[in-house]
Amino acid sequence: MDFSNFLLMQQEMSLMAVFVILFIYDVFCSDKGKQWFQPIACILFTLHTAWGFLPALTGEAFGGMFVNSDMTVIMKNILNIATLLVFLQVNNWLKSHDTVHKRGEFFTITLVTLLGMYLMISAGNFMMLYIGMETASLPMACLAAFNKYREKSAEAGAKYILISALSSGVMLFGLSFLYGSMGTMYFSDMTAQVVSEPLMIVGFVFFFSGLAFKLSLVPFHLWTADVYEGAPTAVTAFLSVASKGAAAFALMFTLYKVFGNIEVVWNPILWWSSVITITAGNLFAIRQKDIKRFFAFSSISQAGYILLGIIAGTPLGMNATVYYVLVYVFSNLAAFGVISAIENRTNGNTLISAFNGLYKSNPRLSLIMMLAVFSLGGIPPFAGFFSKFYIFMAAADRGQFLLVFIALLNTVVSLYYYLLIIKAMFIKEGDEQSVDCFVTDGYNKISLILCTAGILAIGFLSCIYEHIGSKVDLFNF
Amino acid sequence: MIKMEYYLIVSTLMFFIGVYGFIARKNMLAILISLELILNAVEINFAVFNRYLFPGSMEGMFFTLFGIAITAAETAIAIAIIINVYRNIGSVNVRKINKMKE
Amino acid sequence: MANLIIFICLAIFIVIMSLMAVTSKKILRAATYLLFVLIGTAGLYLLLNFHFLAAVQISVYAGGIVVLFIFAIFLTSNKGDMIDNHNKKRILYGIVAAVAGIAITGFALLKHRFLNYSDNPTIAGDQEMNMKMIGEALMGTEKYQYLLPFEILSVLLLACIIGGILIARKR
Amino acid sequence: MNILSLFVLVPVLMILFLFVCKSMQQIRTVMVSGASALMILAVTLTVMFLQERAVSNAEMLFTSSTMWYPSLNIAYAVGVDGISVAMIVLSSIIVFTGVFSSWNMNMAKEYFLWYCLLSVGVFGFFISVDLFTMFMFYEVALIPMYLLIGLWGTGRKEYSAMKLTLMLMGGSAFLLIGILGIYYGSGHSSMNLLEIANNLHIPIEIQRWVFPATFLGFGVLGALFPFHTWSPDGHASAPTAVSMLHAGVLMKLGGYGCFRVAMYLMPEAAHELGWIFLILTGISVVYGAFSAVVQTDLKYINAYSSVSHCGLVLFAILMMNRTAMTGAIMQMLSHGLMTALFFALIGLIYGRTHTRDIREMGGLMKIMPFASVCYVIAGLASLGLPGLSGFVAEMTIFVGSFQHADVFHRILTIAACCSIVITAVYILRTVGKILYGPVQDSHHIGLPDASWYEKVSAVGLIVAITFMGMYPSGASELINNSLMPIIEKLAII
Amino acid sequence: MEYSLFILITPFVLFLLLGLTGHKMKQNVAGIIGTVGMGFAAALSYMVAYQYFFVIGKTAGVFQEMIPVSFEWLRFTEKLHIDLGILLDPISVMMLVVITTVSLMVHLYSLSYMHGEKGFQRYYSFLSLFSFSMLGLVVATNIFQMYIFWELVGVSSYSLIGFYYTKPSAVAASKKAFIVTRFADLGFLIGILILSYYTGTFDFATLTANHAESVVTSMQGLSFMGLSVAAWAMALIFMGGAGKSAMFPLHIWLPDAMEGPTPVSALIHAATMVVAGVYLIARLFPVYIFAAPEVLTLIAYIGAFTALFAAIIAVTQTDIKRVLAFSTISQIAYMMVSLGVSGYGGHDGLGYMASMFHLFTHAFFKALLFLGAGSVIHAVHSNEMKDMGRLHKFMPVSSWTFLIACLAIAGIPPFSGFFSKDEILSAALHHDKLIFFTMLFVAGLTAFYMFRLYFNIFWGKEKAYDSHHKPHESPALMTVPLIILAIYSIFTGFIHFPEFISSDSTPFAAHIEWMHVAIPSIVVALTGIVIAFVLYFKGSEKPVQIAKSLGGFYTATVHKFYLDEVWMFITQSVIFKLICKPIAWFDRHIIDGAMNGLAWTTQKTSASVKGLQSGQVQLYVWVYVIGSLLIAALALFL
Repeated sequence: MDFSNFLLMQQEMSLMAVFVILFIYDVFCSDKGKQWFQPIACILFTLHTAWGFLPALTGEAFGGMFVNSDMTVIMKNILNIATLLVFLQVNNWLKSHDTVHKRGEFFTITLVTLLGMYLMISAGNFMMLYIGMETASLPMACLAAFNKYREKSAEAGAKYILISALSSGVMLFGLSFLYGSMGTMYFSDMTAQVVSEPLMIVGFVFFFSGLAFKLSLVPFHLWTADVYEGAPTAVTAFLSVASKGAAAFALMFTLYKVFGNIEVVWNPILWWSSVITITAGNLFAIRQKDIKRFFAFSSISQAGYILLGIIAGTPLGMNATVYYVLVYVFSNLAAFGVISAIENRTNGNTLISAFNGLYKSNPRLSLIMMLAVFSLGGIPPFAGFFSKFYIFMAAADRGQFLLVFIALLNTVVSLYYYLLIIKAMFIKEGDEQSVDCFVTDGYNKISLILCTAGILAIGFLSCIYEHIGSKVDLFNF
Repeated sequence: MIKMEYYLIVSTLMFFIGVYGFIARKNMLAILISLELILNAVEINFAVFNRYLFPGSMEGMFFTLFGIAITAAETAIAIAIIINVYRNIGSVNVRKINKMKE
Repeated sequence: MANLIIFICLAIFIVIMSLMAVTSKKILRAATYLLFVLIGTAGLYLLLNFHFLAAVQISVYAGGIVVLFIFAIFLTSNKGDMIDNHNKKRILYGIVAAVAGIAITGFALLKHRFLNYSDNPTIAGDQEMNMKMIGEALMGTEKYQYLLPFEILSVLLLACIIGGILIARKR
Repeated sequence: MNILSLFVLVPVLMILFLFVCKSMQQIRTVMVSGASALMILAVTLTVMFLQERAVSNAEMLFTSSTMWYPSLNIAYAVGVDGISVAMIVLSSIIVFTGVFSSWNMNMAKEYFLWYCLLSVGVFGFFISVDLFTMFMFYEVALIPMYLLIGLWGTGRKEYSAMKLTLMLMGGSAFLLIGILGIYYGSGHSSMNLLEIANNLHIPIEIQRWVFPATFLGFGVLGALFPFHTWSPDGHASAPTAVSMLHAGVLMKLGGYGCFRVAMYLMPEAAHELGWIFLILTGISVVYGAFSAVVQTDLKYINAYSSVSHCGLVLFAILMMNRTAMTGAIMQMLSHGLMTALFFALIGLIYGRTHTRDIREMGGLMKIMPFASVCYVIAGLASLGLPGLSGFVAEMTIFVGSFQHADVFHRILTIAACCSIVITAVYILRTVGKILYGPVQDSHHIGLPDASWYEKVSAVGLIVAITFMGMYPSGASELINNSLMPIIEKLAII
Repeated sequence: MEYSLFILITPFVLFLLLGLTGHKMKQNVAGIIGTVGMGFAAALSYMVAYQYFFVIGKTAGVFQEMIPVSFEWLRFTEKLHIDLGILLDPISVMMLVVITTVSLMVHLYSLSYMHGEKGFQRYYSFLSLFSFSMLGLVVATNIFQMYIFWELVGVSSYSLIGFYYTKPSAVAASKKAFIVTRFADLGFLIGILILSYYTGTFDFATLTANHAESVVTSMQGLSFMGLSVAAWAMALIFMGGAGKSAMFPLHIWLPDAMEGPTPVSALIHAATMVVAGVYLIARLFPVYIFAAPEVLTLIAYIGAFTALFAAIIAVTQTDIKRVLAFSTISQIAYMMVSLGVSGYGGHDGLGYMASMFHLFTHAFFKALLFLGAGSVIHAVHSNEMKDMGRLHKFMPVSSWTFLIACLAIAGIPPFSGFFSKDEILSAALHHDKLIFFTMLFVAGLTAFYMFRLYFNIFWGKEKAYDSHHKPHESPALMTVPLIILAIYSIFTGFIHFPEFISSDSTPFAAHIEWMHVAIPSIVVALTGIVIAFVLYFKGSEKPVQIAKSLGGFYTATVHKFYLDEVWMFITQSVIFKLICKPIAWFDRHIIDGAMNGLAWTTQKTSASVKGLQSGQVQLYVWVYVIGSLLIAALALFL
């Protein structure tokens, strides 16, 4: 036993430390002391996030089961940022009567899911990947059902756990095939052995479906809308960025590291699922009345765009994908920050009509929402434009012009429904259903300010993109 | 001697019987039972492959081992959530959790 | 030869019990059939010389999960739900999915040329898998050793406990 | 700091200042001083450009390039030639006059915020020589349109705003794929236009699909048939200054882009496939004019007229000779100015009569003589009266196009010439209906004539139109000299 | 002679001055400024003419072309550029004189005629604009400069016809005038394009030099649809000229143009602008005769037909200005015919000279006729003959001057019309007998309808005039121009025109062919006058009876042979209803519909797939399983 292996898991360790502190605090603190839970959690997590930016050891641990590289550090940092933003947004919701006594659980469980995501990214072995995924999704089901007295939330939890369990079953089935044909679960050992044989293809497809489920690609996406709608907004936000981001990263790593040999197999699969995902996401999004559900479909189509970067299978593609997820984190969380602020105000009403005339009542919120929506739609000068452009560049680099073109046409459709939100906020007049003027709580404000800054700045600060690009060196595809 | 394929046939059958059950049953607990079949089938696979093809290491066996543990955790949470659903809507009929759609 | 006969019996038993578990109208019976399947599976593990696995299978599955099921069934007992009226359309859907799945995976599995295992001594041999080896593998940090998953699993289980309590407790 | 960057910086500063503005007075001060600053900058730039031109024979002047995304070869690269200078001057004039035309907006702060953002895009587009920044500014210019129309528009504003935005965005989808095609076709080593044009070569197989995509992409904004239908609805619903800016400048982005990107970088394909677009633009020219004849809404008339006139721009660009291209750019200037004037006046009239239906108006000459006279002047400019800008532009186009060696092109030119008659028909019809004759609606009697700020806007534009019409060689030479590089490229093939 | 530039600059400055600041001036001030300015321009023109013809005179027996001013205005290509300049040659100098003279008269006349009208200043500024444009047109050094000013005169004509902009008929007339001429100008433009494409120049001098060598050589052997390209080009250019000069069938705008103030009709629609077409052909005459002689024949026939056609219509019109308008058409057609039958060089170029001669004389007597008619209208406030009669005793000066003009136009010696018309007829006689007899007949008709007009206005039956508003002679400001113009009408015929103007600028001797031409024409003219006298002097019922006996023909003539209706049908029903409307419909429903259809399809698809998202976990799972199996199958088997 060589415990020095754990030194490599710098971020995981610090995350566990935060988890343990919060858990103990939650268990042993009096009810009165718990009102400090939120600031403590936020501060601790901020420290953890900052810690992640420090130089990290890189290399393999546990015999290759765990891999830490500069790239994974960046990815984890992105997830940290996402989680931090989500933590900042939950204060108002957790203070509500239903949830006030279980806010500790929210933070601890979220941290465990985050740990799972770390492991998905850093996995060097399918067992690790599988356990990471389960760690990320089982507690997530609890989070989805967090508002347990709300029917929708309970339903979301049930749907999530059932489908996620089936998905992990199918994925395991696939993994067993892969194991059967190669005799190992270590990425590095598998790389050379992967060939285009029926069993491996079937195994790969089943495995892919597991990640595709988390990434909500068509046809594995059907849970997304229901769960996003039903889950508490903060959880939806977390699901939509962190869970999705981690799945994208994991998919990218496995595809590049393990299945590089059978690109001919996964390339068309990704090609089609990207096209169908973007299109289907858009088509469904058009008709939505509920804003969370709307963002669910929007995030499905965003996942399709992410695939564009993955499909490139080049350092450029990886760079663009990571960058895309980073921008997506800020844009989507800005949107969800606004949604959760409004949801708290309207007592859980998340219909788009609640946003009518928002500009008149809450100009700042509406402006942030607009930034978010424009960024998601890929409108310059906001960050989303840059990330979309680069992801298209990455795909075009591999000659995927047709794919890029289809995606581009879809951006027009997506712009249509994003503009519907803008229309609701700016053009439509408010009525008794819509939200009145209110003040957002301080934590949420911070998160929204951070998101706004991110949306505005990330595109212009080319150093971010270049920094990510400079870390793609370890690319072994 | 038992051929490995025999085991695989059994596990495959069990897996898809589980899939069938998942799709056809109405009671959420019955669905969970089908899920157990699915996971159980997968675990058999790992064990069989390990034993027959790669006896040198114990990867498959450990996969099965951890799989069983995770399955247990999953079942526990699923049951908790199902009970929670039952509390909310007074039923464990899966077709009744369709408040959100379209 | 004896192994084969035992295997065939077990296999038929498992498949039939699985079928019963997913078709039986009474949920409690389904749980019982599941128990039989799980025990049968333990039998398979024994046949494969995974004794430890068989033990875990029985203790965790049969001892833990099925009991959990039975509790849950009683907790959610509701007249209408206990009897599962089958919906013809859903059954058709299920059969289609299952048959297609069996066809495709069966094709892939049977088509595949697995490594030659005829000279594998561990299949027939009855060497007991050494508990020490298992223990070391579980606690080691080298390749083919599983300390990390084990630790993570512990965290996962802790989280599941927190989550389970969170969902299940009354307040 | 490069003088060109100031064109982007000034509107950005205006945006920042607007944020802190409290009263209408302050907003107006910011806008007027900002717009004046832009005008002064534009004039300064012209003077500097002419001086510099005399001593330098570089293709573009005031170039500067700062690497932005080194790994993607994206740079913030600026530079201007005579054509861009002309466009910048046009934009500054229209931005300036637009401010006066929107003197009394409600929610003025927000309105001007978007207005400034639009200006950022427009100026940025014209100064850019990097494909990426060019595209970025292009889209920056498009999006404010949605809110400007949706919020401050009239009529079916939401529908029109949505339609306009989506169609233009659809165009930019083509454009983006075209840009990617150019970048990768030329060996993904540079996004710089000049670099690609001079040192790199795009294989003809790639050009064959990139050229149509790019041309179409910009063409949508240039109201290329059959992708022009956003224009009537969009213009009809837009508030005055937005129509001015949109028809006056934004549609020019299309022509300029076709010219600068599609033709310049892909001359081979332009030769090979130009005829397809030539036919489409030829249709635009005549079709737009015919459609305008039966419209009854002033803005629709003008929008279709823009389709026709902008069609002429693209038409001339595709003729691929120096004179025709000079004409095309001059037509952009001319159309920009006069259509802005038109929209300014239509806004003025609509603001008073609350109708744009020509059947409900009449005899306005008596009621608001100043506005009416301006309208007549705009009309005359539009139908190509010598001495006003339209004439010189159109004649340059016709003469230039007719110099084409191919009979087919010359016949098309003749067909395009026919539009000037139809233009006369609808202009005179409109003028006759609304300005002349007896007063149609007694409520209109006693309506006030243009107020001072509206006069500033109209007079400014008229002066520009007349200046260009009287002294065309200034504009012509400014443009003509800068066409050498592209003409050479086109001629080599 | 650089000062000739001021002939152009003066009216332009006047236009700007009156246009921009006029509304702040008093009416009289504006009028006087305009008139004085025009007088200055006229004086300059006379000076130029004097200097050109008598001081500089001939070099080597030829009047040389002079280009005192010229600068490049807009460069198209190396070879093609629009220059603005002043070209002085016999015809342009002559035109300068004509234009400034008539314009000055009209300015003067209008001071009184338009007095008190709203928009008086505007009127003067437009008059100045017109004068400027017309002067610019005639001195054009190149064809494109001519086109520029051609358009400008079109616009000034438009503005002046529509001067009474509150009157719908005036607005319609101005619109019609502009659009019809614009349509013709399209031909002109295309002609220019073709011509310049082949010859590489716009310059008149280059085009016409050496028997139009540049045109002939550059277009040698080229033909398009069976006609030589040169013929196409020149025919198209003629189309432009025909539009401005109101040749059949593009004449329809001119009668309507009479909606403008009468002095405007005198200046623009009688004396100057309408002859621009003739001037254009004359300008390019060498090109026509050497490169496209067949077009000249066409011109001759169209001219002859128009002359006859217009004269017949003129006989039946009752609006006095319309009579004059048709008369103008007919007379311009004379000039066209004359050009059409002309040869080149020396006496062969008689037609050319005659055309210019007639243009010159016609300008004065037609202006006089219009101004006289204006005087009458001013007096009785009506255009209709039926409202007039016996005015001679009320307004003798008008009557006498009108009579002089009528005699001049009828071609009675020694009035100016006789001389010019006589030359035309003799040119026609030597070229084409059919044309000659047609024109002779038209001469008779001319005499008839002019005297019909004269008798009807000034003689015939006295009408019941309003007792408070008895017709009275116009003030001196109006009669003085009449008298001046009458003097011109009497004496200009004696100018020995061939001395100054000829097709190749070489003077030649022309004499009146008494036997074959002069006597017959005088006889015919007198016949016409006598018939008119018999029918109208006393105001008998005979004309009505004759009209009845003619039946349908008469009605058709009154309705101007229904050409207006035909045009109306073409523009309204064919172009508007059958082209524009369908195009607009197509645009809204098909093109736009397709765009909306895309959106609609997306929406519908969206609506139709929503069922997939059923909310049923089991269906989700089913899709999940089937989806992954499908992907696997596709990956396996494809």
